[in-house]
Amino acid sequence: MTYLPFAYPLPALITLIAAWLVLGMLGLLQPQRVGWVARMLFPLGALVALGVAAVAVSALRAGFTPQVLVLPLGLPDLPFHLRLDALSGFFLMLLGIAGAGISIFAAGYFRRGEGTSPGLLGLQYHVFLASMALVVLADDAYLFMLAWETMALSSYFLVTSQHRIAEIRRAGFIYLLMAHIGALSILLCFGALHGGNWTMTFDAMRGASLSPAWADVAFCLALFGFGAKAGLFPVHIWLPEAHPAAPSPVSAMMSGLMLKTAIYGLLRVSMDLMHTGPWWWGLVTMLIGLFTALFGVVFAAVQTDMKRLLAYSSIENIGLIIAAVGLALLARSFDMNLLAALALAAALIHAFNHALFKSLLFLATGSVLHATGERNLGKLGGLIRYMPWVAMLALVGTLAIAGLPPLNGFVSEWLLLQAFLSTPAIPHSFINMIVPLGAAAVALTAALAGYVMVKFYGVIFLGQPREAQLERAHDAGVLERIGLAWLALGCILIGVFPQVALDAAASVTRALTGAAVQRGGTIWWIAPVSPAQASYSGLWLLAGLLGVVAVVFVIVRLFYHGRVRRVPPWDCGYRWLTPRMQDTAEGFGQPIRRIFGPFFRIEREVPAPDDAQPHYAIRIEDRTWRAIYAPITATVRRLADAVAVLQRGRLAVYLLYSFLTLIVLLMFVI
Amino acid sequence: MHMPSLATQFLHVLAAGLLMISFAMLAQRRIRRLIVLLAWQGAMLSASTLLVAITAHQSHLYYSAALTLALKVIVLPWILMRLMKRLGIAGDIEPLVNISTLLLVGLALVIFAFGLAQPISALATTVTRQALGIALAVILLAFLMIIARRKAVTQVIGILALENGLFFAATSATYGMPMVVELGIALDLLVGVFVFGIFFFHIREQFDSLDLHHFEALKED
Amino acid sequence: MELLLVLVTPLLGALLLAFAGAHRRAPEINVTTSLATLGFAVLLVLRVIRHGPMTVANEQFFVDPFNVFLIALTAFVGFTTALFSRPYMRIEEDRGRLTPARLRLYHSMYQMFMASMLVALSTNNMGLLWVAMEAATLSTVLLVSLYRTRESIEAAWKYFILCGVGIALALFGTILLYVAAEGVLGHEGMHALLWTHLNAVKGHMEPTVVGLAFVFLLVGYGTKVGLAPLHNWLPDAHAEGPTPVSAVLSGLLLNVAMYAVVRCKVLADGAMHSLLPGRMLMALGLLSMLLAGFFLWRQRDIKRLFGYSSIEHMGIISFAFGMGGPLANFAALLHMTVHSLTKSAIFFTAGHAAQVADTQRIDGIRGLLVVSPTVGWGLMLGTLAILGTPPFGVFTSEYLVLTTAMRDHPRAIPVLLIALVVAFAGIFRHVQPMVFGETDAKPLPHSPALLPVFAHLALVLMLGVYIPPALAHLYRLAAHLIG
Amino acid sequence: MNMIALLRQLAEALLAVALAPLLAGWVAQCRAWLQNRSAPSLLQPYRKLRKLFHKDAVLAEHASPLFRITPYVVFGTMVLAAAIIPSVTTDMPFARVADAIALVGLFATARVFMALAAMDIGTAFGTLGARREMMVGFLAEPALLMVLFNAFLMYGSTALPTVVHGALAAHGLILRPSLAFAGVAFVMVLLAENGRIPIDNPTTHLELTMIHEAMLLEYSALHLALMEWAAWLKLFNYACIGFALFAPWGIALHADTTSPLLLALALLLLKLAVAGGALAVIETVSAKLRVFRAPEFLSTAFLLAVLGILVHLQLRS
Repeated sequence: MTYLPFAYPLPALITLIAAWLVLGMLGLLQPQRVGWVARMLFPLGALVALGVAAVAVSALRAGFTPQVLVLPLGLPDLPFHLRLDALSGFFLMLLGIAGAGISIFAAGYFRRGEGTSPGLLGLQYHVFLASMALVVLADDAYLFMLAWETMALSSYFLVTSQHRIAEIRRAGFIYLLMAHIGALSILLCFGALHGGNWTMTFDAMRGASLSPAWADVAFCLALFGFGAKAGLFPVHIWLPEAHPAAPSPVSAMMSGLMLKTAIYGLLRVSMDLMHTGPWWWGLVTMLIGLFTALFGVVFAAVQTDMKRLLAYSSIENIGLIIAAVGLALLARSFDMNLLAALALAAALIHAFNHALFKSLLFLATGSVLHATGERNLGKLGGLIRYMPWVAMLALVGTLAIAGLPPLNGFVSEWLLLQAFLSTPAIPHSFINMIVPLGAAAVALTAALAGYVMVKFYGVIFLGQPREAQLERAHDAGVLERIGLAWLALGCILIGVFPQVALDAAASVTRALTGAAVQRGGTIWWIAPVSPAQASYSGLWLLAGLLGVVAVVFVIVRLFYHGRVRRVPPWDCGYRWLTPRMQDTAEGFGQPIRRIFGPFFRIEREVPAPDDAQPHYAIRIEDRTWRAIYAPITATVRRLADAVAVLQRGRLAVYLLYSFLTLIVLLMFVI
Repeated sequence: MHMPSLATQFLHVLAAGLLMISFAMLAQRRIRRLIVLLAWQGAMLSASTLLVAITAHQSHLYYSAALTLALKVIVLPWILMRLMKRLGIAGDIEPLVNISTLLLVGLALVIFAFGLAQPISALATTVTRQALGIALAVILLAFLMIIARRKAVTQVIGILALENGLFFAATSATYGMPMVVELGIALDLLVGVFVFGIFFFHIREQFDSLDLHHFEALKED
Repeated sequence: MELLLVLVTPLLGALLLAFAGAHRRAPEINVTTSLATLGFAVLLVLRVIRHGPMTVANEQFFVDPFNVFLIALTAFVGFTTALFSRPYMRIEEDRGRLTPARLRLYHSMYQMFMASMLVALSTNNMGLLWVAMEAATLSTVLLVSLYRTRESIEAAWKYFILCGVGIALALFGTILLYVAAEGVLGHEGMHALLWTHLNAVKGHMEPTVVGLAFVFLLVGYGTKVGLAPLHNWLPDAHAEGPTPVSAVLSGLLLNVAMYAVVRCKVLADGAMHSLLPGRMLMALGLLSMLLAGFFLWRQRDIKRLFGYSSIEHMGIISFAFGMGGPLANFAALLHMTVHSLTKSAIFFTAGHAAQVADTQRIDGIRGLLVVSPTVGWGLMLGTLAILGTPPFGVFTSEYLVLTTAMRDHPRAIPVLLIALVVAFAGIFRHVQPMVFGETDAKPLPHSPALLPVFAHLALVLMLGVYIPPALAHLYRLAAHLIG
Repeated sequence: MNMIALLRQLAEALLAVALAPLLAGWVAQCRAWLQNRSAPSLLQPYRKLRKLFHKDAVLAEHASPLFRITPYVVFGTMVLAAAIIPSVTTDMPFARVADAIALVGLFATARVFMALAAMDIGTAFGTLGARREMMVGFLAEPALLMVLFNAFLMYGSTALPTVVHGALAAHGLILRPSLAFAGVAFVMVLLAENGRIPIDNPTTHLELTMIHEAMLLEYSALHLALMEWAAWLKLFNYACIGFALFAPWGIALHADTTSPLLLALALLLLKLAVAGGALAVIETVSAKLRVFRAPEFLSTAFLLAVLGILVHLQLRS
């Protein structure tokens, strides 16, 4: 490790981040030339991302001492503090690895004439990346907030890059507003955290001793603020609006990377900056997380827009991660460090996995969008024949996000379940009763995720094309394929060598909980608690599966005569078989709609039996809109109308105000 | 210091006069009469200033008195009169709804003002400290008048009355402000009246009347 | 020396323009004068940084860390506004909204206004301060009514009467202050109104009298600051005056008035030994923020919108000053700076935006990015800056205010939050559709002068990530001075 | 030694593959008896396989590669599952590869592939079957996991061998009420997962009620053969899971000597016979539910399993 960037990781990272910004600036030289911006700068950006990941990994070695750096910027008495420790290292690694894939894909993705000019887009894109990296590295409240809001701002501009479309503007507005509210609450959280001594560096906060009341306030503010960014229920509403509105690489970054910064923030504040809190912190967090997960997946199942579907699925995954964090906090409050470490590891690894497969899927939808110009599931289908590459790589992502062995999604869910199963040791009967239900919720969510993903993949790529023009769809370009393949490879590798991910997480858990889940012996085993309790080997599973399949294949080939006829499928006795006979997206989601009816606000339009042109329409709404947000908006409007009474244009009345103000204030003095 | 009681009594008389005039202005409907009252107020003001100057041997108050006389008794009223004539509204009558209430409110204000002025009078070292309460009352009454009036001109007159109150307060509480300040104030006052004058014409040509009920276009509707 | 130059230059400019104001080159004269003022102001700053505070003209004028950076700021924004008004007024003239005579009035009054503000900032004499404030009012009244439309006249009249009355109250406050001071400094009046002397003896002044004085001064100058509920003149004046005037009103005049209030608060704090003055400022500040927030929500006129935003920010500033303490004062001073820079920049772009769309109605302005990207981006970035999103400097001060309030006045936090959030939504829901979307408007005849806009925004951006040590030092000294 | 263990492993997997059709045949026979029909031969399933392997494969013209590899994947997963589940002995190297949770994951993989393949052709029935299968799946999976968690809470492990060890270590008869809940839940899940009455009817092709068959409509010849075989294997696997959890008696803990193995094998056959009979009885006495009653059925199972957990936690303390 004498190699220079690893000897001085922080300066190296700063340089790389600066390189991102420079690349963004360079884009403005010839903002209209896609060749220059996309084909030239974005691949470089991807290289930088790889560099970031490489340096970050070095921070995950066992026995790595946190590095601190102070830049001569920022407030006069609060210069920018940066710190690279295991936690930030882990999230930087996530950022770098997934970011590289996305950048490569984006290099092939961006075209001219789509809203903002490529150069500007490139600038916002790289500022977005850089700000996320800074969020993770920040070691004082000011720099953190600065990077945090810059992140929100740049992503806002990326979301609204096609600002001519009304609902994209709306999505952008909601997004920025929620982001701002969340940021304010985080800011106040820091305001509470410094605990009397006015130094706002994280180091000072670690040292500060808070009264229980202030600690509770700070935690709730943090949970709300970071939850608003992560998309926790009920402050999730911006997410399904903003993610579909953005260009696909941006959706991938927001879903895959930006949401993770919220997880990072919550971990940093609740487990690093603050001391161990009361058990209800963990419980509340866990319950909110679980409900969010269930909520997200149920809504994902009934979506008809492929990107909205993925957005809701992001809500689900975030919910699972937060639930794991909550479990970790819970265990921590009972000083069960090993359990805390296990839950935390599950959270971290799931965050990493989600970054990989969610980016992969969003990018795939991007390719589909470019190939077909369709986002509506009802107008897609059968693309596996026209874009085999995307289909194949998307399949990996689909299986991974569905949590199927031997891919990575399963690993983290497995760890999460193991963590939930270890809770009966908690010395608190009430929690003992609740947590198994949590395990049940996780199981249900995971199973529903499978349902959702079958719908996603099946409706887009399988079956017959639902529209004629889909047959002209073309496969993605080389750069896009590389990007997708990179992420898919990540999904497979982590699935097959879970121990690697576990080791990476271990250094974080050691730093935050003081414990680490034990190695499962060799590299292809994980047995977090003990081999007797549970063990899993993705590699052997894959090997076994492939082996059996191969053997069966060979045997069949040996004994089977191998005659295969290609014929039109059976048309069930009709005269012909049209694509419209397949399930629509709505149709596929119908069971969920029936079973989870209370979740939704459904408006149906059922045609009359004697209708000449029968038309069936269904709209499914999120209840939170009417339950929470509509009333708030209405109240603000009413108040806005109310205050207007104060200003009716009568000069005499205005003078009266001054007069009364004078009198009232005088009353105070005498 | 020794204090000729007679002068003080004179001062108090003048102060009472100022207060009376303020009430009169509050109730006065005719604009020409208002201007006359304003001039009278100015006269009393300068007289009182002169009196203070004599009794307290404050040389610079002589200038102040002269200034007041020139400005408030002669120049401003004259300008206003000319304006009224030019605008042809000298004889106008401004409708005032129930004056009695207005006067009652005025009375309340006077009480409030006197109460407020107590500690200050206690502190002040001038021969005229008791008059401060009256000065404050004059100010508040002028304020009330501005609020109650509906015509541009009368509002201006109200502001000028307010200025008079302020001058009286200054002289009675502190033997007047430093000269430079007094000059500055006077200058501002003069310019202000000119500006008002200009405005009257703009308003007239835009709204062809000086009633302020036109002035309700800018509002939160 | 520099100080006198700073004060005299605009006066001369005003005189010169009073005659040559209608000349074809008048705008250039205007710019040059402002530039000269700026130059001298910079020299002044350097001198103060080098030699510390000073008083001139037998103590009638003085410079200390508190007012020196405001003087520089005023000179700077005055200069950039002059730059901006060149093309802007040309366009207005082309559109036949102004005659040469009016332009003459405009130019001379502009310099007059600058002069009066600089005097108000630099005088040591509370009486002169009052005189200067009144002069500023008079000059701006004429500027606001420049278009001579019914609305502009109405706005100017309301402005005139409200501020006239307010300022009169301030005068009474000054007199009371004098009374209180005399008790300590004796009759030889010259010194009894000098702030430096008052500040020296503030501990011995009679509390009740000073308290009364402070109330009158607060209500008086507070009217000019635009604190609710004394703010009613502000939106009208901002909306109906020419845009450069709106820019300097928001960017400078409010600051100057706030400066006066703070000077008085310092004395009141010292004399009353109570938190009352601070509490009053905080209360008015919160009220202003809250009211402004809800008013913002319902605006239809772009300049009116940002007028209310100014009220909100003045609320923040007075809240911060009210909290007191080095940190909050630092924040307030910083906020004065960034607000005036940002807000004037916004008014520049808003003015051009209104010219592009040929209307000030918000729903008439659409798709600025399409028709003239620079204006669009200027407005968008400026708005985001004023809304307190990083990395702009407004965020820096709001960050300090919030973190301070969180610990010291947790009860104020909910109000602050509601006000900030409502204001954010209120402004942004109006600005976003103006900047984005489609439009069929034509580009401007003269190329808009957006150099000032981006210069301001660049400065604000810089203050967001890096506050030069010298400036920070000034702020610290001033904050300490205010206590 | 290790070689031998591997061979043993292989042998067990093959045993499962060989026995699965027999179990299916046995169940069919019992049903026939119970319904007073003349029963088909016990070897009927084997004949069916032979027949299918001799037919020509007929593929839809636009069937994608996914459609063709699915049968192998599904069959593979089932064989793998068989290798993991301790049916005869717990002493097997491969058992450590995946614990019970991973086992559920494996079944899920098979299900997802099946559903995708069913959607590939794009016929009305294919998608219908896929949808219903996934619906049953997402309800059955958690229920199954909950059942397994019961065992976990008792024996502190999700690894089936450990569970078996734990169960057999307890000498004498120990009544575990929570296990009763879990057992009922497990049976319900088993019925649902294997396309049995009352959720599905393996013998019907009545369009509107079928689930599993609807997915296989487009398959023929060898593909169909593999699919059917996989289905029978699945039933076999579930049965073995059931034995491991609720009736572990006789499973050989140490496989170094042959006698316990033979005993275990014999007992396994016995258990299978009984289980098959019981299954037949259940299927005979109960009627097929409407598709949308299925959720209620399965959520009942889920509920029972969770109740089992709670009861256990309550009685433990």
